[in-house]
Amino acid sequence: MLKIKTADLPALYERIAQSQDLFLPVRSAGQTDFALWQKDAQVDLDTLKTVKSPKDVFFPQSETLYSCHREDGKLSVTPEELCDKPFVVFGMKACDVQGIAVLDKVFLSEPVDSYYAARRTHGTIVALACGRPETSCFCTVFGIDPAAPEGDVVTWMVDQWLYWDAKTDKGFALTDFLHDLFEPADESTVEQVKTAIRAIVKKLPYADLSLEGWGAQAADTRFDSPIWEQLYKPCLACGTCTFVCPTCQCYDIKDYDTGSGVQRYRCWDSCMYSDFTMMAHGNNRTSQMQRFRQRFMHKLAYFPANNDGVFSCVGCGRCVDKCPSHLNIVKVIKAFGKED
Amino acid sequence: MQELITRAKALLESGEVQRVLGWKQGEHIYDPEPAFFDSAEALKDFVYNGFCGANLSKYMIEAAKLEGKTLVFLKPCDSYSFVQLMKEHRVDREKAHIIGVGCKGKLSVNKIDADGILDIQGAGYPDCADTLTVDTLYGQTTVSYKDAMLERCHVCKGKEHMVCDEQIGESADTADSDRFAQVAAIEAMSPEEKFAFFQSELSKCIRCNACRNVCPACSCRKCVFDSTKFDSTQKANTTSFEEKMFHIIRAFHVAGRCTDCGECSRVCPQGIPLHLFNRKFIKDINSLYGEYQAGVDAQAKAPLTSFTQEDAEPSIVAEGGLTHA
Amino acid sequence: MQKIGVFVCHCGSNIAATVDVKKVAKMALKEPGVCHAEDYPYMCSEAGQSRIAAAIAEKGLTGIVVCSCSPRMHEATFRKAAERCGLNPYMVEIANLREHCSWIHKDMEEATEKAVILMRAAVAKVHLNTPLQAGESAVTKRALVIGGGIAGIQTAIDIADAGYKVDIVEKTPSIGGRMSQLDKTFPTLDCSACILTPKMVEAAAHENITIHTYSEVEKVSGFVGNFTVDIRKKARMVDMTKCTGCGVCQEKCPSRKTANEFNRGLNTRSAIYTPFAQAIPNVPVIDTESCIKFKTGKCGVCAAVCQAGAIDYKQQDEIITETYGAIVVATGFDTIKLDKYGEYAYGQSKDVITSLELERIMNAAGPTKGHLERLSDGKAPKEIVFIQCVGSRCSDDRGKPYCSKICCMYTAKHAMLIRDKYPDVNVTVFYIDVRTPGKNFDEFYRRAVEDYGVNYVKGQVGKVAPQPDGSLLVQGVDLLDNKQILKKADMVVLATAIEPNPDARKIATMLTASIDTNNFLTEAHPKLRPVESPTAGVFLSGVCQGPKDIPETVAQAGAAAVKVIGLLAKDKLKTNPCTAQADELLCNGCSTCANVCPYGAITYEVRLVNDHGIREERRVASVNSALCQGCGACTVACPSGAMDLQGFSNRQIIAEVDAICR
Amino acid sequence: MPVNQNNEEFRPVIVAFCCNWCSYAGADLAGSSRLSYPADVKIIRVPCSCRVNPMFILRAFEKGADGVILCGCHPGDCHYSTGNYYARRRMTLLFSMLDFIGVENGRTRVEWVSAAEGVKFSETMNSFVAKIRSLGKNVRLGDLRCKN
Repeated sequence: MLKIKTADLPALYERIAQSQDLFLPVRSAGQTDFALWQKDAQVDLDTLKTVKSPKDVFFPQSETLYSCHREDGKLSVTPEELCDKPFVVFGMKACDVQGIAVLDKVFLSEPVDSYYAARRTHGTIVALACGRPETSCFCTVFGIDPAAPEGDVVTWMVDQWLYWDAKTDKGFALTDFLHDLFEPADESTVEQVKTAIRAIVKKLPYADLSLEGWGAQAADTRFDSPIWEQLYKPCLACGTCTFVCPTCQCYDIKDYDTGSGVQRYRCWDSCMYSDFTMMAHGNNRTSQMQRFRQRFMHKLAYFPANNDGVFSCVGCGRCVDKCPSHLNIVKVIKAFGKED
Repeated sequence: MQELITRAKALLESGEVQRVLGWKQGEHIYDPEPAFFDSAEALKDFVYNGFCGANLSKYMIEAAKLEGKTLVFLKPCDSYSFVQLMKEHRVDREKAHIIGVGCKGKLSVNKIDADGILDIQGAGYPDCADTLTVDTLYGQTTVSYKDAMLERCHVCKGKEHMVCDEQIGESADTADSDRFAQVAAIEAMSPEEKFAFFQSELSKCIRCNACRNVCPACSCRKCVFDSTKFDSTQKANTTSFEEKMFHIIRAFHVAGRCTDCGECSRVCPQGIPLHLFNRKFIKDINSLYGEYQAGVDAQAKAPLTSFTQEDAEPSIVAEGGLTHA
Repeated sequence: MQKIGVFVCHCGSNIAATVDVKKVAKMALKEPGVCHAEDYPYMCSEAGQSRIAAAIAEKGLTGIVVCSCSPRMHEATFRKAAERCGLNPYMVEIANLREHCSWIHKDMEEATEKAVILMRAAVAKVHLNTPLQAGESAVTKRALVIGGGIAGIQTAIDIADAGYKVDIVEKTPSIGGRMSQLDKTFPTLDCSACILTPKMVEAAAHENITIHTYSEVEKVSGFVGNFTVDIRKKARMVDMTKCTGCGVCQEKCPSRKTANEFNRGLNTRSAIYTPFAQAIPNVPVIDTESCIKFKTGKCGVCAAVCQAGAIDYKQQDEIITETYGAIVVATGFDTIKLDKYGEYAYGQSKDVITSLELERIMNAAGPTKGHLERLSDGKAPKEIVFIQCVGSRCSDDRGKPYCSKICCMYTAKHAMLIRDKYPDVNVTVFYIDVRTPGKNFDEFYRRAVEDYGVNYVKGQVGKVAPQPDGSLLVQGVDLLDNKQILKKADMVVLATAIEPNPDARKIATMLTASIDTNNFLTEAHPKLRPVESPTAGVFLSGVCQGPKDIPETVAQAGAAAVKVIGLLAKDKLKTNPCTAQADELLCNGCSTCANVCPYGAITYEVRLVNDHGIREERRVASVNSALCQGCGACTVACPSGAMDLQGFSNRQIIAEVDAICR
Repeated sequence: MPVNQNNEEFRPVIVAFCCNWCSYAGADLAGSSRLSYPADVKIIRVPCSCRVNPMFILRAFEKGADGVILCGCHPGDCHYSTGNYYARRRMTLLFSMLDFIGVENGRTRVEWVSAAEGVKFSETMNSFVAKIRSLGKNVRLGDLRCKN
């Protein structure tokens, strides 16, 4: 266990940035999101939840897959170069780290998504334990401990100090690189903090949310429930929940004509959109109820069915905070709970 | 609130209306959701408080396709949107029973700058307090009602309902700032400052389409940005251009139709002040073509579907004739 | 994927001198879908067109791009050529390499580079072209002539003689126009009324001609073959069916102080009046602004003296609505206002007059009964000065930039007539140039100088100063002798510039016909289509198109008539297939498009729509393609892009934009 | 503001939308009168100025245009009676919005050019190109993917 004064963190950022890209929560125009660290960046470790999850460090909202270029009637195809430089993501919370674990199940299973895999190989995750959990948090429901996140390095903020504990080889390597910035620390302080966080978490309004009835079996039992017809009504069919979600992984592949060629890129898509997976004959899911059901059934039934019971919700509560209609996964889970 | 429920029950029970469109109690006081109530029994979850900011007009497009009448509660500012939708033949006035519900300003939970909010006292209707008492996981705090109000309530269009069958509850005109002050402040900037301002705001955009989908004016069956007819179906978030294209065109498409209900800014997950685009057009329209408030009169000629021979030339922009006006 | 052929025209050296046409053709072959490209000296020639035909046949082309002159010139040619080969004519696009490229750029490399881009844009567009079918619309076999001067009368007679109905709408109480105000005509010196009156009578008597005098066109809608026109028949206050034209009312009318418009305000007339003796119809009108009955309610003399009982003070304006297949504009001219020419003392001295006023003075029916006298004191003038180009060929904004064309000849005529009738009167003409192109024109002018001793001075007049003794001091220069001239004159006549009738702009706007900066109506082509307006079905007759003398006017009137007859002889017209179409799946039914449609072509209907399996009743827009003229206003008004324009679709225009910007 | 270092060599991409009835014919007249203007201007023929969708203008900028000009019949002279009046309002608002978000307002222009105004067409294009050259490359409204 090591520690560094929070006042010295800029030196730490600068050191990391000397040799690799550093992504961390940056405040810009009133909102905090993960962004590339730059000298004048306003780093914000106090805001519990960034608007977007840090998933787009590994799975960018848009990324070019390859480019086509036509000259003299001949077509050349240039694949986009894969990420080949190490980088660090600093300040990921427990739920977001678990979000990456969910994405790993999708993108790292065969066939492996090489773009994602390259970023995972080169990225070092420095997780940060939650300081002040929010009303909308319910990560514990999914077995996540916000006081002790997973990650290559785990950190805690205690008073004027950041405690640093490397967990993996990547974490040790990063720690070695930065070693002179740290001083040794006492684990007991961190343990106190963990206890305090866990005490708060217990008091959270959604701490007792029951997932009973969800999981693989829900695919059969809950698909045809009339509750969906009621639940979806306020849904505006926007993609806010999807785009702030740390686990949503659907994307669309499109071509962009740059004038001198075509860039084939992929970008996040939302199953809430009416043009999601649009085909010549129309949509697979013709009504918003179906689209709405899909999103929650996927998180709570289909995904666990295919991934050893792991839910593809991590309880970060972003959708709870951001839905324009105050509709969210908690209300969905509770609505079925009531029915039971 | 009880009065609303009583009236809704009566209308349901008399068969006058088939359903009620209102707001439903959420998990907390600050997260009520728009909801259809089919029975008097269901109305037990009905709620109307300071957090019922959602404009229900747009849901009336779907309601118009249903059998029978729908009772809808519209706040004064929501009623403008309904009139505009009437003008565009998107809602059926005959199939709506409109209760104009009073409003004393709606609240934004985001503006209550507190972590771990559990409950808020003083946000009820009609009894609201000048000061809200906020219980949080980390203790109690207070915030004045005014400071917690949505941006749009500070430029409230007034207490009048533009359309309704009956009215329940008192309203307060909560306007306390100049509707166009923010626009004028940007107009006064240098081009570089303007560009930097919008660049930093729009770069936050995640293309979630919440602003579009909540907007009662953006009620197209299929948005141009989702249609293949314009080759404009980009969803990329790679360059700064697409957000500009999207927000400029969206504002242009609702120019002269936007009632300035402020829903776009309310719902933006990134807190982008999207109303500035619409309000810029409203300001320009007012100064160029005469005062026009969309949603007042369903028969009025809209600014972009009418003209006069003496209209200003587009060169007025380069000549600076539209700034600081 | 289309199979596109690109044909690059040299246009002799017009294009080829500045654009490397071979390179354009070579570059075309690199564009997607282009499977044939060639260049040729004259693509529009028979041989050129047959090369296109051969390529279509051999390569099975589905679309062609012709890189040539403006589509306004030869689009129709190439469309027809394509059609003859079985290719839909709307699969042809033109890249304008001449007017928009080779003629304006000098550097070959630069012009070629641009030509390639224009070619690419056209190829990109044609990729998205779809075959279009022209519809048909019926032709209403009736023509409207706006203006009842010699131009309108001649056009109407010629159309009527061919067997078609014609209506003349004339603003003033009588047909006849400016020509009826003239005394004699050049170069034959025959009496204007003597040759005009028979034409007026012929028009009035013609079974196919209906004359609406004291009437104005109020509103025009529709399109070629099917115009609908509202005509306001102003209240004459005299029943045309009862009036015998005896003239007693005019004699007895106690209100006699109104300026006589026909005599250019040089004398006065009664409140109930016919403008001139030969007026057609010979039915007076009551000028309600001067009439005592209308001003005070007390009078009624005319009604009392009218034995026919034709006076009807309660008459109201009447709007009649007629449909026409063709419209001829013959709105004529007026002289310009001289208030910016203070140096000539017009308006300060009654003896400074315009040439048109001199016509009235010289005319036996005029204010002086045809005696040449000074309007200030009635004395016979001994010294008359004519000043040419007053307001014509003017470089500043006081006058007009163009030559009024008729002034040199009528001044020679005036001078000759005066010298003939009053040999003791000296006549001096100050001129810039004497322009006499025209049959027997120069001979006429030389007679004025050589036989009649008219004193022509090349030079301009700087000032006309009224003198205390009533005479006028004319200060000018003689450019040939290079000396100042100070001349005392009794009368000064200004050859005032002519300008289109002030109503021409209003009429042109109603007809959506274009107008130039001087308010003359624009012809479809200055050389090849001089009597047609660019707006289909609208034709131009007389001075409304540009300054002309009488024979030219009559010739143009006949030409316009031929064009009208050619149109009315058709039973059906092909309509423009480039019309708007609404996509029912995208339409919101909001009516925004209908609000901007100038033709009322968009209506709404509730229709059962199948939207990818979702069947529901929807209110959707429907375009009447016979009414739609293809402006595209609706396409931009439509937020969802449901409304699109065939031939200029959103995707086509975007493809052009992309091709240019890439 | 990024300034183009070599304005001398800067060859802007300029899109000119011209209505078929007046301005396209005006451009033809400029051509037949040999009234030159820079080759940077490329004309797109549209039936009427009211056919021009603001999306076309933004699209041009997206794909690399440095200036966009719209030419139509003079107000009152529209072949379709009213098209240019609608275009005038649309473009005024669009230009105002572009100005509002900090795009240099000289990059867009509307000019009314009749079929008889070849001289005006040529003068307009010369002055517009000069303006765009003075503004330099459009960097505020383009898609970065098109900038290579």
